[in-house]
Amino acid sequence: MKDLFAVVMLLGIYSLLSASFFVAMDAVDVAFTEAAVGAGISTLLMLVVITMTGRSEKTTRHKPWLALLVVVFTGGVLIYGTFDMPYFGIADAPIHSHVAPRYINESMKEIGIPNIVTSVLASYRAFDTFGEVVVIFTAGIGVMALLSVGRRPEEDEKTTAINDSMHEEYLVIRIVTKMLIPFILLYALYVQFHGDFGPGGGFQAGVIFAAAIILYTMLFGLTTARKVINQSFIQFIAAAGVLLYGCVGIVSMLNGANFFDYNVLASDPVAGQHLGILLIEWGVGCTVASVMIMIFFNFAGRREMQQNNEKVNNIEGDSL
Amino acid sequence: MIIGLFNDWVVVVLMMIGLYIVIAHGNLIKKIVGLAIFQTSVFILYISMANVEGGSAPILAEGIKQFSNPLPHVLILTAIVVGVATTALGLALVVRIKEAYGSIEEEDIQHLDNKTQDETEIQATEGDQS
Amino acid sequence: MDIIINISGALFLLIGSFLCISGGVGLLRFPDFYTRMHAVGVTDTLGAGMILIGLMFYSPDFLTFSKLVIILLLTLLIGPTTSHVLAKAAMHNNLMPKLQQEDNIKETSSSNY
Amino acid sequence: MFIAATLAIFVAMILAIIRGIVGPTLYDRILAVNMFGTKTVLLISLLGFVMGRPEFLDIAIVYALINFISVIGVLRYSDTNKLKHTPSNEKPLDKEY
Repeated sequence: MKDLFAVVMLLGIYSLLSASFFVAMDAVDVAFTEAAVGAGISTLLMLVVITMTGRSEKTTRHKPWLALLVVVFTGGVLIYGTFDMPYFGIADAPIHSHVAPRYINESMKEIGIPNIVTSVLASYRAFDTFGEVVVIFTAGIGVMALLSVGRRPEEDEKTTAINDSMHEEYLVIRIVTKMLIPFILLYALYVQFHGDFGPGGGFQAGVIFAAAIILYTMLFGLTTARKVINQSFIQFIAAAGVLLYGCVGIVSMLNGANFFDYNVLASDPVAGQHLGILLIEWGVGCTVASVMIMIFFNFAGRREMQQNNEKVNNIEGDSL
Repeated sequence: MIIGLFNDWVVVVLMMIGLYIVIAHGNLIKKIVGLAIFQTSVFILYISMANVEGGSAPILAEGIKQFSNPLPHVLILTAIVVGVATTALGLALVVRIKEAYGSIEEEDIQHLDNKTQDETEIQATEGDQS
Repeated sequence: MDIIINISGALFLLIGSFLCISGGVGLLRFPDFYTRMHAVGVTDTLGAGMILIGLMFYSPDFLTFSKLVIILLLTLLIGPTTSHVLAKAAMHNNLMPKLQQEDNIKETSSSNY
Repeated sequence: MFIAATLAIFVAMILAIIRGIVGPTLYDRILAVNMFGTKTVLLISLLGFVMGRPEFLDIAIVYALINFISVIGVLRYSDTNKLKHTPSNEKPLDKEY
């Protein structure tokens, strides 16, 4: 497949397929995240990068036969390894009989929310999710360090020229997205607070929120989007999300329980758990949304800078 | 026998496809796509292990007794989001490599590296002689 | 009463799935991009609408019914818009529709594809 | 009854995948992705009813949105050099994608 566009689109189909596989496997939350993140954000990021780095790739392969040999050998060893794994779907496989029953049976009594995945994610395993939110935060900072572009004021009349030309290009789409974006944002908030009872939660809500903003940036141009949500505000929100997450832990510590134990947050433990999970989901949602928006803004800003440089070279080329 | 282990074989095949793409293809973006395939195959392994025949999604509702195991779902939930964060970083690096080397094919990058290496050596030797 | 609901629901599902398959076949059989686009655009939205209405008959409580209504409105809004944008972008990138049968007319220059 | 509908959707998805792989021009592939997206939305809602868990409909809504956004993204970035103001001296996208 020489054309990288086709590769990225087939990757989109592939992650859509894997998300529907997760639905068939009763993994509802995972399908949610894979659909929103896998098919949405990563395909868009790859598209932006491909417009920057060229669309076709050389088809020279490095010693394909040796690679094939290595791959087939490791594959054979792995398949040999799977023979003593338990059959698919047996109820008394070792994985189901030791740890899981405790969470399935007691989570309703201890935490009181039906969605066991969110209860494990947010309160039994809150410390790991905290570490994971910090990982997302550092990824955002890393991309910002690599790709951040200094804002030069005199660029604006060039980019506004592009925005006007985009106007008559995408008239219909702009009107439809104007109708659609508020509902996407509303749906993101629904997913955020519906995490306890059905599939949903901080991660998925943040990604859907970011997808709405990215849709806006694609169609209305980066400068208008930057005017709507300026860069420093997003960075503040990202940091505030992680701070909120950490503070919930410290507050429960100050009240005498250990680091992420929410029982002490409110009068009776179950209400404390509800409050703690709500706040943590809010922190996670803020961080994920702002980091994804920051990443996309940096990529698009870089691309715009490259296009401006190209145009400047063209003008110099013509004028010589 | 066949049906029982079919999922694991699918996982292994996908993993090997991802590995082959990373090894054989020169284009950096193709390598990132290969890594993405490798990553989803690991997710499929975890989720197919967590599934219980006849069990339903791990959301407590009346009249449903058998649930599939929620713990691998939590693991994969965080893994997907971290995976996207690392892919974003990888793509940022690819953009910078393209700007620095002008191409994202592995051979061109190595070629340019070797060339700059030889030049620095030559300058070093001239420096010693003079 | 519920027999009527079941029968009408089944009827809608049947029509919807038939439309989806015809869309798929149209996608493969038609010679040129724009004809394929036409086939998919029409059957996609209508087939999806039919199946969703069929599902509405079987939905147990009001919550699922309202979610199905939301999905129906969304597909009705999104389907035609994406087809419109697709055709506009294709036309913009000078992908000319194949106007006459090229294979039996040999001398026409192949410039239009 | 649901099983018949899910099988029909599966057949339509396989046809879409074939067009996605074979499709000569880039826009055939975008069309295949678009059709595949709408079919997965239907498949998820049908699966929700087959398995008796109506929460799946949340995922179907997200699917419809994400499918819309990715098709818009592909189209927005596939014809970028049309937006340049100066008459771009490099030739437009080569004919065969």
